[in-house]
Amino acid sequence: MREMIKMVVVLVVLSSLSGGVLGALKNATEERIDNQVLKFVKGPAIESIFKEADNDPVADRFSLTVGEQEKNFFVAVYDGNPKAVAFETFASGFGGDMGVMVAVDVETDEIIGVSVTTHNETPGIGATIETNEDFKKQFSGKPIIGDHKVKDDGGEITAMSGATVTSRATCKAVSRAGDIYEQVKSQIRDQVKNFTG
Amino acid sequence: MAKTIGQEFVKGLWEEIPPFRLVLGLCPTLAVTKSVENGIGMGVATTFVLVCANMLVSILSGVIPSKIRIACFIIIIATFVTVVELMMQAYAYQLFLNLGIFIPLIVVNCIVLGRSEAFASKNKLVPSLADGLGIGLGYTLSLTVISAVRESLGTGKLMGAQVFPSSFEPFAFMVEAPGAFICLGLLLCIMNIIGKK
Amino acid sequence: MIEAILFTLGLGGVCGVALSVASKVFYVYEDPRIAKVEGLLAGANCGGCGYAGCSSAAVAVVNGDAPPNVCILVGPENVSAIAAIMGSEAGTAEPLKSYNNCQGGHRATDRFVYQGLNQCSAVSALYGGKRDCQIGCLGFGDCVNACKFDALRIGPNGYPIVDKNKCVGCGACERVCPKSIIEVRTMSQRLLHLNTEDDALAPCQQTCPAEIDIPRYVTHIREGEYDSAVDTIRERNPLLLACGRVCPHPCEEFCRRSIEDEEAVSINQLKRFAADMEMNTGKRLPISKAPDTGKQVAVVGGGPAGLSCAYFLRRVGHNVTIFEAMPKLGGMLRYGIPEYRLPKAVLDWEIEGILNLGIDHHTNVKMGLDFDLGSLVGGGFDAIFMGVGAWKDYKLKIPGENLTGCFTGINFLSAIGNQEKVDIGKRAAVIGGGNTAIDCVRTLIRMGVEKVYLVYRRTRKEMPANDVEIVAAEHEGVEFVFLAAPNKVIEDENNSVAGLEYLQMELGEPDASGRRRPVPVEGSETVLDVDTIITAIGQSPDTAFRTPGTRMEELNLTRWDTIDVNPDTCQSNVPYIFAAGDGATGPALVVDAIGGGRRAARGIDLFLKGKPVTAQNRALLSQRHIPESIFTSVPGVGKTKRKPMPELPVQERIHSFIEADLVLAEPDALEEAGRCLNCCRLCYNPDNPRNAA
Amino acid sequence: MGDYTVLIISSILINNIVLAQYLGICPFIGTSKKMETATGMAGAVVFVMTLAAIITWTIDTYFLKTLDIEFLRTIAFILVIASLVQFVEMFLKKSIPALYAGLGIFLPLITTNCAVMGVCLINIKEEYNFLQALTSSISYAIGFGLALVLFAGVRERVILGRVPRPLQDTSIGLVTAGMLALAFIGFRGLV
Repeated sequence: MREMIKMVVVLVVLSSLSGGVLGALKNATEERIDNQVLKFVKGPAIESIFKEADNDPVADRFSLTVGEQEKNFFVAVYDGNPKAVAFETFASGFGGDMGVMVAVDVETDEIIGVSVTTHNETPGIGATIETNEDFKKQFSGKPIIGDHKVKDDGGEITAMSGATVTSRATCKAVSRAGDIYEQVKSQIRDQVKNFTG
Repeated sequence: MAKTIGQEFVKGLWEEIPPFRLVLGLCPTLAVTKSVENGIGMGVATTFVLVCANMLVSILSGVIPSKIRIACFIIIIATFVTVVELMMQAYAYQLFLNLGIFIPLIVVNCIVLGRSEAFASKNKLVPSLADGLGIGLGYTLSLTVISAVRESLGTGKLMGAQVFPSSFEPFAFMVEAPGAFICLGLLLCIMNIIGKK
Repeated sequence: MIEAILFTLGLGGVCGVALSVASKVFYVYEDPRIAKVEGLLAGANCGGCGYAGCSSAAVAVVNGDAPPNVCILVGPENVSAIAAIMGSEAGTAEPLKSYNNCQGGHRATDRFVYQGLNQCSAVSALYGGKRDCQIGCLGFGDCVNACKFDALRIGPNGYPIVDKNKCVGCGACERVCPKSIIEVRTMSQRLLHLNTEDDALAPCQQTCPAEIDIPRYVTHIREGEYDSAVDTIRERNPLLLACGRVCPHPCEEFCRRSIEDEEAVSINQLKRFAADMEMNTGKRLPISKAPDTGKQVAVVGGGPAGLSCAYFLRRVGHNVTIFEAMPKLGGMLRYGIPEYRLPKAVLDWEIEGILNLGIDHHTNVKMGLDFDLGSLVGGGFDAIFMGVGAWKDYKLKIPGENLTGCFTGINFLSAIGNQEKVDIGKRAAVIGGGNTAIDCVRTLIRMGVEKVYLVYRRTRKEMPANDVEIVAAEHEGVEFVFLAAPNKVIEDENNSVAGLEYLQMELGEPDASGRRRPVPVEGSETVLDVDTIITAIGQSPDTAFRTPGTRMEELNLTRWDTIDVNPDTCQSNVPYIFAAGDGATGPALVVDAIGGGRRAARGIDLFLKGKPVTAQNRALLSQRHIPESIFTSVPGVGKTKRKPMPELPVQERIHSFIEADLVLAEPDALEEAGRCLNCCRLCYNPDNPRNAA
Repeated sequence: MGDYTVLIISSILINNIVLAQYLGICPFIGTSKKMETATGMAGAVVFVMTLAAIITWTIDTYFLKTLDIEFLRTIAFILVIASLVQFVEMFLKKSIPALYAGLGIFLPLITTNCAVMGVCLINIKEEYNFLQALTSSISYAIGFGLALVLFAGVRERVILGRVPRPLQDTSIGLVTAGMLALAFIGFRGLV
């Protein structure tokens, strides 16, 4: 019995020590890891929109609670003037959820650019959205708030040939972005001021 | 036990070099050796875990009851694996993505557990360190060699530089699973020929 | 961070508690060495050793199936530590050596022409190989290829030859051999191995109750390797000098040479020749033994069964103490067999050799009087072997049996053997037809008795005594009175014997044993004029050892008062008591007792190691022959003369107790050994190689 | 339902755990020398993998994710798997000795079988729900068993061939496995 107790104690002490050490390490590296994750996962999408930004939008970010979710907003500074944010929304594509990064000019509420972060679309058809700049450019300059639709559904966006579902999903995601933006617009404007390149 | 620290270190590089002499740790060996970069990364990660686990085990070997020693070793190893996982996420995210689930799987790599049990639990700190370092570097070396063979034959490139003339048609299958098995089998055969006295 | 600590704490706790509780709840007994060995293995469960994880490998090591260096991860210190754990038990710490069992080579016929791969494993996949023999060597040398130490080569006869100096006992050859030709065993494993259906056994070896490898030692003798011959015999029989003299050699009855030739190979004489060679050099050959196990075994009775059991137990590493009721060890060999058949000096020399292995003995202590079961168990003995023999003579149950001048066979012989003065007269009658009776008459002749009768109620044909002995007795002038049933002993005025009245008998219908039952003839009373009568009509064990109040009382006896044991393991109904020899079987041959002692040693060894005490798998036991090995004709064998056994001339021998039978001279022995066909199950060496079978 | 068929086929054949995902190779090489051992091991793996996947999925979903300590996944999974294996081993040894003799002796080998841990991690990574996780782990285990049994069959024949000495044993084993993997590539067109 003594031996058993000793065994359990050693096991418990060791495992909780390990938990403590790892917890501490996790705390210490959490921020950097988040940065890394965002940089590698969202980074390429953000960079493709904010090509001319002065700052590193991945590092300069803030988060807000939208509905029940925490959402990251990436701030882009142009000429020392924080004027745009980008954030991610999701919509169901052909192969599951598709992530779309939407960048908005906070002063004019117009879309600056749209890019895809994660998707699971059919290679060669829907997946061409990664590189199809012509399709994505259609959103630039449009007001963020409001419904975005492809032409078949009575909207203004020309769908990618053969990839209507993917195109629709993109529109849907952008529309959702509009909803979110509308909800937290004032908070975004407050927060953005803190970033001055 | 007449071995000096130097010998403990060197044996891992030739006499007991895994996975050739010690036929262990095959899964990561096969899985991550598609490119030299990944091979080295995996090797270094394993070395780190090996060295740390060896050191800690040799320090704690007096305290751990023998019946649950395996469980304790597993906790120690898992802790260090998690450390590697976190650090890699923080500082080498691309590698983290490439190696994928094989990082957490270092914990079930028999080499690590085997060295803890077979060597570190019975030896002092310094020899354990030398042993861990030796075996770890040996493993890294093997992984590098295997991945160099596979990458150069499979893609015609090595670390991004073209090693074969462009007229060379890469054996695409070398970077696939069958190539991994066959390549390792043949390298093992070569080692057997060299090792035969 | 707090969550992390709490979670791991909880997880560790749950796992630890669950496993601790499970280890109690689901506790199953295991050999404690398994845990010890497992503790020394790497615990990585990598499977690199080919076993399913470290605990399987540990089980394999403890069972002797895997060498201590099985783990590919651990270093030499652990290997030697494992070897040390195993070394405390007979088994792996002894050097494992490879042995080739098949002497056959190309002697067996081929059933078909094989042109496939030159590999044993390949040919054995095809109907078990092309050879006619189901067990024999296939001869392609897979074992040679498997050996990493160059210890094997294919000899000129096409079967593998082991270089014992190079063999490390790794077992690689045994694993690749599709037959069981190559066996890697420790000495202990070989010593305690019983003949099995799969062994390469000649008919003689199948017959020998002690299972001696006869063809092997005869081959040794033929090649002049007398020491090896002695070693081979000693693997099965520690009493080779005694057996070489007194054994009625049942083996010779199944000698294949005797099927075609007039007489069998003189196997027993060859054994005696080899044994005498050793004794006459005066130097004892070393007898190897396994490391001590620390277990204690008491052997009660220092006769052939007890000596044999003690010898084998000692060689496999157990500590043995012999308790003997008589003043000296040897049992019936000393007290039942007269000096002229087995000189005491020879017996002393042989017993001394056995005791030299490190066996303690106490004489003049009788179980039930001087000690009992309680004192043995209290004395720290882990198992007890009962080799009490059969020392109680049967009574005739006729009037006058207790008069002065009446003796019983074993009492008489043991008194003589003990060099006591026995008051005998001038004319003597010995009643009985067994070896004891013959020993009595031949002893009486040598004691100067003028007229010696042997009274037997059947005819000479039914006499159970050895034929050689009967012939020798006839030569020495004994008068045989057959078909005579003693009726009463006639008494004179001094309460002494004045004569023996017997009824004439005639043979009636055969009884259950197949012998014709003697029926008395009415009114045929005849009186033999004798003054000494010895009744030697059989014996049973003396059961005085069953002291009341001990567990001995629970010991089951048969209706003949012998100890009831499982004949395969010699274990009695009391698990730690084993028995063999006359005390378990009733009066039988010395060589039966020796074989029984070895079987008991095997049973005791299993018992002491905590393994199930069961019969060996596919063991032949109780002289069951392998049917296919018993031939009716042996082509290619011509007639050769057996070398006669030299003996003292009758006139010389009847006046003294000097040994009557002499040993073969060396050239004769070599020639006699040359008569051996070196048989195996199917193969043999014919005289004329062209007629090879 | 169609999704599950696809999941099953891809887990068993296309993404075969050993031959395409490089997991569980040590026991794959170690226990494939004899058919008997291979079938025993295959059975044990199906059993443990399913059990482990259920438990680790539950722990991940209800503890790690809710407490936001997913970084402890490695340590939690390995501890759970190791304890589970040991527990099952003791349980079988005591309660169902017959099954223990057949499967149980292979259990310890599974502790360090990266296939088990690997499948648990894949289930989490692919964000399967409970039923999907269960299906995939059973299918992966069957895939492991299939590969192991096929491989053992081939290896039993290989010993009859004349293999050059340096190539013998593990070396030729790996090359054989390579051929088998090549054959499995053929399944890729299935889904």
